Amino acid sequence: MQLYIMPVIKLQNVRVEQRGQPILLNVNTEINQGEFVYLTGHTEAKKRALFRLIIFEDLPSSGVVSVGEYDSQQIRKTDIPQLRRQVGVVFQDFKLLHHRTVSENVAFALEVTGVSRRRIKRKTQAILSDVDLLHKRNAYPDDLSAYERLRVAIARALVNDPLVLLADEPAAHLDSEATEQVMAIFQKINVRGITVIIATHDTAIEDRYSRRILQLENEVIEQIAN
Amino acid sequence: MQLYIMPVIKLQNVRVEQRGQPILLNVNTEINQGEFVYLTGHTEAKKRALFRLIIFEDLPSSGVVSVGEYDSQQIRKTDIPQLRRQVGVVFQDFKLLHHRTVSENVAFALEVTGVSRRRIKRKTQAILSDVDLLHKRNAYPDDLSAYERLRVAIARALVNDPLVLLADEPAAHLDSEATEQVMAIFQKINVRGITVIIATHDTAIEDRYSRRILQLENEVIEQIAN
Amino acid sequence: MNLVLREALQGVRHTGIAGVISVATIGASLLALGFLWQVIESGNALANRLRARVEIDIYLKDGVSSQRILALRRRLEARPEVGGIAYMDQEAAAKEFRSRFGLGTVDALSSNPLPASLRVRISPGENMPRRARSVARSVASHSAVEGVNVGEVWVDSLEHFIEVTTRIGLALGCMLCFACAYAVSHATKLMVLAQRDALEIMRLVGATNTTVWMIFGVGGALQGFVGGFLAPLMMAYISPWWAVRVPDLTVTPTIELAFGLVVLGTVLGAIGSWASLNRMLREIA
Amino acid sequence: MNLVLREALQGVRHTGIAGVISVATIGASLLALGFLWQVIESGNALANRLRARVEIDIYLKDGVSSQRILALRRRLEARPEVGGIAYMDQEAAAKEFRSRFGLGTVDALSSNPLPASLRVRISPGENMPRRARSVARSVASHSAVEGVNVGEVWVDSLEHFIEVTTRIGLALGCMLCFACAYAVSHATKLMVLAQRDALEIMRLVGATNTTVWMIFGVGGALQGFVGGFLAPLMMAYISPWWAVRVPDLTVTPTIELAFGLVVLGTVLGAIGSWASLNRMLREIA
Ligand SMILES: Nc1ncnc2c1ncn2[C@@H]1O[C@H](COP(=O)(O)OP(=O)(O)OP(=O)(O)O)[C@@H](O)[C@H]1O
Ligand SMILES: Nc1ncnc2c1ncn2[C@@H]1O[C@H](COP(=O)(O)OP(=O)(O)OP(=O)(O)O)[C@@H](O)[C@H]1O
Ligand SMILES: [Mg+2]
Ligand SMILES: [Mg+2]
Repeated sequence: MQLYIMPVIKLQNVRVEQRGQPILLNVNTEINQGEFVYLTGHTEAKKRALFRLIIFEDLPSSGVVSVGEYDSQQIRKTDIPQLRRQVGVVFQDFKLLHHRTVSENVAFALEVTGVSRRRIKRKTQAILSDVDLLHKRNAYPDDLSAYERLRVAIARALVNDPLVLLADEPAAHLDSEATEQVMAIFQKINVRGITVIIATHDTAIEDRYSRRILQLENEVIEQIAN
Repeated sequence: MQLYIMPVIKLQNVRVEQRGQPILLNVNTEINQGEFVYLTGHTEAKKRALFRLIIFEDLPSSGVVSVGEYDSQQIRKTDIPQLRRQVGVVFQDFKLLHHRTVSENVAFALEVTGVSRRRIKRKTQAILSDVDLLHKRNAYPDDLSAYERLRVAIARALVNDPLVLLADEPAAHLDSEATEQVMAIFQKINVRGITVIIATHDTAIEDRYSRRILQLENEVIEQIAN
Repeated sequence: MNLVLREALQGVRHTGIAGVISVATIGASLLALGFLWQVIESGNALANRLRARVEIDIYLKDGVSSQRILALRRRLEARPEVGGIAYMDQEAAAKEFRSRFGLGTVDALSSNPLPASLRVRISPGENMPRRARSVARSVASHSAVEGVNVGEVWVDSLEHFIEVTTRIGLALGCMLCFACAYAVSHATKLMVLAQRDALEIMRLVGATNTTVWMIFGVGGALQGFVGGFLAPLMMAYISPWWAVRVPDLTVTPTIELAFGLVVLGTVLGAIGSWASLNRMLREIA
Repeated sequence: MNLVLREALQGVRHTGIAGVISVATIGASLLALGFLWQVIESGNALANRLRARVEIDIYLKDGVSSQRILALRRRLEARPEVGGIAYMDQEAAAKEFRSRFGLGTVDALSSNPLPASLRVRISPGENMPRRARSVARSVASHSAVEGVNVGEVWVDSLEHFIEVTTRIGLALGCMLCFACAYAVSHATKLMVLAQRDALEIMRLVGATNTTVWMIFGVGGALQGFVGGFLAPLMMAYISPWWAVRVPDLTVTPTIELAFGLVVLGTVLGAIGSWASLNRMLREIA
């Protein structure tokens, strides 16, 4: 067992409804700073809904979501951008800009947060070499393989030095070998102190990695391994 | 062993280069009308490059690709749209239109091929009920789960009554249960006489389905099972 | 066709304000063009009317016999430049003088000092001022003639004005046509850009180039048609208001003009979208 | 700020032709506005100059003694409407007559029939024609006076013209300002639409609303600034060409006008993009 400093994400009795329909029922969980957690759940288990809560895209109908120093009951609208800079997300469909190159896509996350030009260049280069994509920095996402696109998305999520990294089914398009490589990247990230949460439908994941696993089933979270 | 009527897709000594770099080397294969084929290959094995050849997005640097009555040496530019109507594709990233609803996305493939309005409506409804998405017909792709988006993509690929259906990693985001369901859909399609080709990185697929498998490795195709 | 029109309409709708601006630009451009046309037309009509009124006054010496006047008249009538001659006695001269230069002056005079005169109308045609002057010169030294007044032959400057207006009109007309085509090509470009993803998918699901072309191109022609329709409509709408203020220059469009504007708008719309599409499709595909 | 400007410039570049059209619209609108301003200014100056020249002619009877004329003069000078008086003898009258109405007429006369006169200049101010007429009436029955000519007091119609122009100018000015704001808001809308995906990602990676606003809004102000800059530049460029043709109406912009146009353009640009952004952001987010 590891010792964590403090909970960076905390959900208390969270219930989400959308147009009267319940999406999540009574979710309670805590994730500590520096943890590496799998969020498993079958197809359509509402894994994305949980991620949307964590980046405050959706607010809970009842209950409290708190991330870092912010919580859903007290946060002001103007604080949400600050919060999002602390949470990097690799979206399931990557959400890359088709008409910008790899390095422009990564730099974009820095540009809109007002980082200086020199720093943008330096950080973009560094992070692209971390994910081994420097040679493709001038390619457009549509010309990349799914594996390469994934790494662009990871680079963009990390370039802002977030506290937490969320990845939604990152290994979907990967064979086992590439999956190992990506997991190694996530481990490296985690070692740097970044909390990593990976969503996956692969419920057999506990057999391979001995990490804490949160399972989303029937609209609630159960913890099944540590 | 099954008896097939005629080869619907035929690649002879196909070599593809892009900007001087070889993408595919010497690909030879035949796929008959009505077959169900898996195209396996590791991440970045160039599966997509092969699909691009079949829909004549790319032409081979040397060798011949023939699909149905068309072949890459004799086809005129104006015939390519006709060819593409005979090949439905489920793209790896689905390529759905974000600002159109599910049924508009499906209907779009009919509209641009000049089908009458009444027929569009009827066929769209029929195909959406085939993939069990009638209840989500007015939703937008961004509000759907990955599994639902996949089914929209399948519906659009099929709505034009193609001879061949290509699907690029359709099961990527699915758990085993949903994978079974999607495979059942593909089987149903195949039984109707449509040739189905499914790309996947899951090289263990032969253990589960006894289908013909084309494996893409080191830029060539090897047939490893029948 | 029905389908293409529907998709085109939808495409135009998708362009939103760009489409509206494009239609408005075409409408305004063609309106300006129509106005210009009418100004030039009316100017020409006015010039023609004035041409029938270029006159010179030949003042006669006091007490010249009517026979010598008749001889002078004959001599003038023989010249091809002369369109008509009227004799004006002293009485008539005074009357006219009074009406032209106000009351005060002539009434202040003790006797009528104005001479009798022959008023010669120059026959209409090319270069009337020159011909008027040549007639004047030919009788200036005649013994019965006191003096000759060629008057202000301002048909000259009017003609000059019309010529300049026509030239400006041509230049402006070309510019306006260009503006129309440009507006449509711009709207088309935005339409294509906004539908970039849709265009990609169109091609992937087997839409022919013709279909793509029609869907985006017909939209341009449609915009041009609507714009071309608005122009004469607006002219007709303005014309009663205008007629009160500038009666010499009618702006009511003729059927021919209205039809011409609609056709011109449609053609320019089609050309504009064609130009833009050709480039865009090459770029994107 | 440096960052925002760069992104804004890039955003404007991304709008492509829409941005160019928007800048051109602003430039053209402000150019028209500047022209209008100059027309009204010049018209007012011209009216002021003409006001100094409204005159009436008082024709004197033949052989009136200079003492009686002096008395009449005194009487006229006492009136507040009178700005100045000049005496014109028969010689001067004939000379002027000749220069005004051509050679033929007066030279054809045996003796000089024109009367001497007093030329009275009306002092500038409101409603000069009415005051001119009142002066004329007051001396019409004087025994030394043969007649009075109030002349063509066309300062009246000029003033009317200026009034109408000013009103049209105001209406047109509002319309043009609206056009500016509209063009920018349209360009901004397209900018946002074209960057819809980018906008979504901006929000997801933690761009503040202010940043988003600046990136798209500063672009509008920028367009307005450039357009506002172009307008006086073009006026200055046109003005020598213009001066030859219409010397009475200078179009050279003053520093104040140029500065005003730049500021107006920038403000309108900012307003336009603000209006569009407010709506777009609400729609998209
Ligand atoms: N915030 C929400 N508002 C409305 N509907 C939602 C929301 N979140 C999820 N849903 C619906 O719930 C279903 C599950 O969606 P979701 O994408 O969260 O599943 P998932 O666990 O990510 O599954 P997958 O493995 O397919 O990606 C979908 O039908 C989706 O439309
Ligand atoms: N037509 C092409 N032109 C240029 N590069 C290509 C082309 N096709 C593939 N590539 C390159 O080859 C590599 C493999 O890409 P591809 O998407 O075909 O792999 P894949 O087998 O589909 O893998 P994945 O499982 O990641 O989707 C990528 O780096 C891509 O940039
Ligand atoms: Mg998901
Ligand atoms: Mg692939």
